[in-house]
Order: sequence, then structure tokens, then C-alpha cells
Amino acid sequence: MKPPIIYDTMAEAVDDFADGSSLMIPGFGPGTPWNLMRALYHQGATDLITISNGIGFGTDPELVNAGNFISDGRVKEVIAAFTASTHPSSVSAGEELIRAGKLKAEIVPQGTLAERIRAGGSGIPGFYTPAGIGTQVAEGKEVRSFNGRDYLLETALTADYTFIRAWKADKAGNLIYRRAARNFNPIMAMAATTTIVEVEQPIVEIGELDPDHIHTPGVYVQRLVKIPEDGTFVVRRPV
Amino acid sequence: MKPPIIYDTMAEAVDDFADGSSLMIPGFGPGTPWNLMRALYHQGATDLITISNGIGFGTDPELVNAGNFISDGRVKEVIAAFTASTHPSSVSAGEELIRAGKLKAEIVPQGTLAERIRAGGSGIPGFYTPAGIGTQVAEGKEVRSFNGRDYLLETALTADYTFIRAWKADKAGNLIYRRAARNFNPIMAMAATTTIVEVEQPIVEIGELDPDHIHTPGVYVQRLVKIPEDGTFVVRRPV
Amino acid sequence: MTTTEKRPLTRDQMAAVCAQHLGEGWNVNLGIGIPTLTSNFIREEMQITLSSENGVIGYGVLAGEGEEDTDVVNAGVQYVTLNPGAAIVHHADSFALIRSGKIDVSILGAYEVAIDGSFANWKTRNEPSNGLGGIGGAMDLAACAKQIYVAMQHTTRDGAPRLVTECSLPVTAPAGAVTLVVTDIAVVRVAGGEFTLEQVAPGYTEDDIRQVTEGKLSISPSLHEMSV
Amino acid sequence: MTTTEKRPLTRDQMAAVCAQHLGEGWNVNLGIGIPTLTSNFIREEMQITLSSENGVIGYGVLAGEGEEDTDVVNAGVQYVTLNPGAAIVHHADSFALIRSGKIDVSILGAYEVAIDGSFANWKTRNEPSNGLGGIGGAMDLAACAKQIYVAMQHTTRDGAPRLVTECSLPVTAPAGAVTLVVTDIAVVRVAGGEFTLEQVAPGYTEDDIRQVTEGKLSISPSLHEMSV
Repeated sequence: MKPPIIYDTMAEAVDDFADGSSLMIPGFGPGTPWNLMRALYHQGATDLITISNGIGFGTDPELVNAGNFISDGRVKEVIAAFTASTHPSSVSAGEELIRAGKLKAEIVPQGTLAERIRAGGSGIPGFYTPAGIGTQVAEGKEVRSFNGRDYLLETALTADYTFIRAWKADKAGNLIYRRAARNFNPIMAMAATTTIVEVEQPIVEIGELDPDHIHTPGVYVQRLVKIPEDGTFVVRRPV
Repeated sequence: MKPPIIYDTMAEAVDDFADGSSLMIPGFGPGTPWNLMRALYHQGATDLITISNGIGFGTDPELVNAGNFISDGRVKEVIAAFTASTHPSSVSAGEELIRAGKLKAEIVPQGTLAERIRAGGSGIPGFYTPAGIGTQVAEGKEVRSFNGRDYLLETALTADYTFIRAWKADKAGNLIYRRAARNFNPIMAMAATTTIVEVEQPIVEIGELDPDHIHTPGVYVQRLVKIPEDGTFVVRRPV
Repeated sequence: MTTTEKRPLTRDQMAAVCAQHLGEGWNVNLGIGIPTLTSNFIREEMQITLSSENGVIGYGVLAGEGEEDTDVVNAGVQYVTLNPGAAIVHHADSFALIRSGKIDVSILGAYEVAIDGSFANWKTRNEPSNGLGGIGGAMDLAACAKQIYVAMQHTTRDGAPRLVTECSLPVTAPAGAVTLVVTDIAVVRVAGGEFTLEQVAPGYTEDDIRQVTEGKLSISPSLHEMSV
Repeated sequence: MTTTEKRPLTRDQMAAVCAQHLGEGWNVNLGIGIPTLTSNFIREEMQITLSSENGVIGYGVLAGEGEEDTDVVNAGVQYVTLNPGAAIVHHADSFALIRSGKIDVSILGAYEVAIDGSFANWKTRNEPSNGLGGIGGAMDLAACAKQIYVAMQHTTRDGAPRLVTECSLPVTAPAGAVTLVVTDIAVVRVAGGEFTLEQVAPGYTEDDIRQVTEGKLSISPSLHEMSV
């Protein structure tokens, strides 16, 4: 395979991102590609479809998530496990837009979301899962019985782009994540056409990472960019 | 979770293995649980259902595979990606029994086999795959179109037991495999009710393995046994 | 049953009561809110494994101030510690574990629990399907964990019952999901199409609980005051 | 075209010809037999990644005698070397990679290839479905790789054609799978419902190939002798 292109800046890595694209955004607190998200925010991309665990509030210009784009009206559709707050008192811009019918939204159980992404990266167009049976989530979906139990048919998710947050990378694009920062990163890296990675540690020479320790093989990675010293390194508070 | 039970010998680890059980056997050359297989052979288990990549020739009493049990008439059903040789001149006992109608056999494309096992360990009862469309393998299976392409419905595989070959383990049952010895091991460890592991290196204390390096979390492991110094450590030749 | 000053449980005390209902060697998943506090009340000798939707298998107590590893969080994105023997998997493998039925109990928050074991915890309004909600891992857990415990306040802020005959909000799982409810004033078993009162908070009586509980409420022969 | 002594290709030479048909930066899967020999003929500057069904992504040449790592094997369970930058995944993730369409070409052995691009390589007899065969990863690869090259002898030991109008053995994949066939005497493109002869082994003529090929065989305008 051709090794990934290594960019000097986040802005260059997302420069050609096309309006109207779908974007998978990993992260569950740690593991969020804050730097690429901020760069894309400034790049100006609009008319997006976002796939992420939550849609975010988007109130912090330094910790950019889907919510920042939603608040600006730059998202046409969201697919997520959290589209509304669980507290009636805290309502995001996204929730208001969805309720007003101005933003298309699909709410997905988190395990189903993860498996749909994994399926998308695995050439599996559909699978059956028990999550959501007997709930609103099952509306309009095929129910099928296996061994006497009901399951829902769910379909694969893929995306034009994903932004990945890695701890270590080599120049072949092999990635290693740290602790719970792994979360959605490995499966989203598999499911997107263009996988762009922000890396915490200096990108090392090919051969320096143990093949047994790789979480995402380089074959899935198109672009790498080292997070600069003044970049966003950690989740500075629970979000 | 309760930590796995650590056995002193292979024989003790398989002592209560019940006749009529299903058994997943990993291995693709390396990664084969030779020691547990030999112990089970001597334990006397019969009437087995085996799930493995190939059914083996079973001609070597030291490198015991499904073939040794088949040759002895101790297997009632095989599920595998190779049930017959690709050379007409080399016919195994299993192939002869299957052709004679004396052994039930299901032949499965290797990727479908791996995914069915992964599904079995993941609470996914069925999924769609393109492999086998337009071939004998599709006979009797549901064909469904997604985005204009045809796929086969395939169902999950689970088993009563699996024997796992690990490189490293801690007393919590966390496992690490080495290089291509990984193959079917992680997914079979997830898909069996009772997962019994033979370990190459001394079983270390809890906390000595890096959580980021674990390939099989201990939650999937019921029994551990260290391979003795005179045990079978390597594939001594291509098989 | 003594009738002393009524002392409803604090959130920490509710978490402690949840911890008392865990079995030795269980694999446990803790939802956001009161459930995640439970990790602080689990005795080591119980050999409990806590796993979180985000793929952390084997975490421990909440991290102390200044001791946070910002890459180690639970389902509530609170900083936690890793126990020795922990393992990390990705999100799809984490839910593979959940769906495969290896979680003995998931403790979740909820708005309502009904007598048939159905419960509601993902939508704050009874509105048709419109893509809105906060499901998180709850539906996977509700469908696949061996048991679901719910930890919640016994009533709404307005005093309306949360233990009900039928959920008024869209359900997270249909009948048969919830087996136990721990509230600020009671521990209630859910089985056989009814609630069974097993424990009351200090100072509370059967009647106190009955007044704020909708749906059939039986009394356990072993009803007793909580030890908190 | 010169007519000199006929020199059919050795297995190694066939592998070398396969290697000549790989594109820069391709992800390549090599089947058991002649295809696995191809790994020895790939130039480093081609930036080819070889991956194997068993989850080895980025292997290199066959291991020399005495240099075998018994945990590093290819799809044929031959000892190979790992290239710098290799990564290991488990079997399900390996086929996730294959099914997702990221393999540019898989080179496989076969018994027969038909003019429509269907091919047969998993059953040695034309018998009904009885659970017998050696499929391995071939059906997944045939369904999902961007291209399938077949490396095989041009005829059976009895001299019967293996390039045929229609496969007589049960197929591994229906029409549209195989794009190129490399045999001991020819390189044949498969497209548009016909074979197109592109290269011949030293000393062979169009007519030599036509005599042992069934099904429509066109001649490429750029027909030339193989460089081996």
C-alpha cells in the first residue's frame, strides 16, 4: 500500500474536505479528534452528515464537536446514540433544530451504532440485534426470530471521512490508542473512505511499533498529522 | 468476575469434557492448541461437533487435530472451510466418511466461518455477506439485496467448549497471542461457553500485562493451564 | 419496624445499597448517574468486574482529585481508576461482550419502571419517534444483561410515582427487563407482574412507600430497614 | 513473434509474471500454491502490501532455512518474513478487511476459468452439495477483491483445457470474478465474455495457445512474448 500522507498542519489535512460529506467522529470523552474538528470548523465545511456517539452542545470553540457545526446550521443530518439531553432542563441547539424539523436525526442504541460502523468497515451490509426490540427504535424495521427470540435488522454505516485520535502512529499509518481513548476509533477508521488521523506522540519510523500491538493497521489510514505542542491534548474536563 | 481456574495439567483441564459437546478449535498452523487436543484425545471424548478451519488428516498422534477424532469415529459433525483436500490424490479419513454419508459436514467460506464465530460471541444471531453468492454454498440460504447487490444470510456459531492457544496470560485470564498464532483464537474465545487456554509462557500475576495489549479479556476465560516444558510448543513443520 | 425520623437515602447511600445487591464474581455495568457511584462501594473480595460501554473492562473507584488519567473514564465520562487485570477493547467489541449475555447486571437510571419490568430512561417526553433521545448503551444493556437494576428517586420532583402500572414515556425495553429498583426510600423487587417491597429507608413504613407507588405492591415476608 | 524452442514457465516464473501485473501501492492477497511464491518477486519500490487470510498484514519473502519464525506464516502455512510496518489482526478482522473491498487483487489457484470470469477452485469433482470441499478464503476473496488473478497450468495433466467456455466443476464465484489468468504458457485477460491473449511463453505461438484453450480467444494487438 502507499503509505499515508503526513501533513504539517491540521488545516492542510482537512483542506480539501468537501461540503456535503459524511463524517464519523469518534470519542467518548478521550479519543475525540479535537484538533481536526477545530480545523474543519475553520475550513468552513457545511451540509454535513455526522455520525457520532452524541451530537454535542457545541458551546466551546476550543473543544469543537458536531454541536458547533449544528449550531451554525452546517449539518443536514445526524446519526447518534444521544441526540437529546437526558435532563429536560438542558436543551442543545441540535435538539431544538430536530424538534423543529430543521435537522434530520436518527437515534441509534450505542451498541447498534458501534456494530453498524463495524459492519460498514467489514463488508457486512446488515445484521440482526436484540437491542431496541419492543421500543420506538424498532418502528419500521424488520423483526426476525432466531431460536425463538426476536431481533431487529440493522444496516451498515460508512462515511466519506473519519477523523481519528491516536496515541502513537508510524509512517505506515499503523495506530495505537491509549486506554479508553480507543472507543470508536478503530471501527470508524475501518468504515470511512478517507481516514485522517491526529497523533499525540511523534510519528515514528516504520518498524518501530510491535505488529502485535497495532490497534488499527495502516492499510486503513490515508492521512496523518502530529498534534502540535499547542494543540488540544486532553479532555480537560468531563464533557 | 471470578478469575479462571488454573490447572496443573492438560488432562485435569479437560477431565470433565462431556461427550456430545461442540468444540471450536483455532489454529492456522501456529495458534493450534496441540496440548489440549492431545489431552482430550486421551480423555476419550466422543460424539463431538467440531468447528475449525480444516478438519485435518489426523495422522500424527503428537499433533492432534479434529482429524484424529474423526479417524476414530468420535466426531458426529464437522463445520469447516476445508473438508476435502484440494488435491484429488490426498483423501483424508474425514473426506471418505463424509462422502460415504457417515459424517455430517458443513463447508463454509473461511471469512464467513470467522464472522459466524465472531457473531456467536457478539450476540448477533445472523448477518449478510457476499461470499458464496452464485455458488453451491448459497443453496437453501436466504439471498437479500442491499444497495443493489446480493448477499447471503448466515447465522451465528457458538460452542460448548473452545481450546485456546495463548502466548501470554495473567491470572485474571487476560491473553496475548503472538504474530499469526492469533488467527481464530480471539473470536473462538468469545464464542464458547467454556474457554480453556493453554499458555506458552509462565502465567503472570494480575497487573503485569498492559491493558492496551490484551487481545482476549479475561472475562472470556474459564480455565488456564501452562504448557509443560515437554509439551508441544511450536508447529514443527508446515501442516 | 421502628417509626423514627424519616431519612431518605443520599445518592451515595443509594449506590451503596446497589452494591449490596451484587453477587460474588459478577460482571457489572454501571450507567450514568447514581449507578456509576456504585463503583466506590464494591468490596474487593466480591471479585466484581466493572465494565463500561466504552470498552474498559475492570475499572475501579472514581479517580481522586489530581490523580485523574484523562484517558480512563467510565460510561459517565467520569475519571476512574483501572484495577489490576483490566483490559481495553473498542466500542464494537465492548457491545459484543454486552450482547453476548456476559453482563450479570447493569444498573441504570430511569424515569419510570412498570410492574411488568419494562422501564423508560431515554426520552423525557412522550413524543412520537422523531430521532430525539438519549439512548446511549441502555437499550443494548436492557436487552442483553442477565438482570437490570434501576437506581432512581422514588418520585418525580412533583411527587408523582416513578414505579408505575405502565410507563407513560417511551420504553427502553419491554416487559421482563428490570428485576430490582433501588430508590431513595425503598428497595423493590420486580417480578411476576408486580412490585415487592423488600427494604425501606430508615424511618419509612410500608404505607409511606405505598402512597408514592403506583401499581400492585406486595410486601416481602422479609421486609426490613436498609442498612446504610 | 519468433518460433524457437518452446519453454513453458516454471512455477517460480509464473509467480514472477504475476508480480509483473501488480500496480504500485496495491494491497495484495496470495492464495495457496503458485500465488504464494509471488511474494519472492515483488520489488520493494512497488510499495505492495501483502496480507494473508490469517490476519498478517504486511508480510514479505518466504523465510530462509533456519530463519523461520514458527508463528509467522502465510495462507499456505509457509513460513514468511514480516516486513517493517506489519500488523496482525484476528481472523474476523482479516476478512473484514477482505470484504470491505480494500484488497486490490487476490491471486488464486484454480482448476478452471470460464470466459465470463467465473472460476472453479474448491471442489475436485462435480458432485452435489455434500459438505465436501476446500474453500478456504477463496469465496470471500472472489466476491470482494477488486480483481482476481488466477495462476494455474494451462491444461490438466491429461491435456484438457482449463480455460473453458463454462466451468464443469462447481464455481467459486459467478461471472465477473477473474480478470487475468497467468499460466505456464500464456497470459490471458478475461473481459467482455471472452479471453484475450496478451502474452505467450518463449517459443509459443497464438495457435499453440488456441489449441489448448476452449472458449472464444481474441488476440491482443500488443501480444508479446513474456519476459521471464
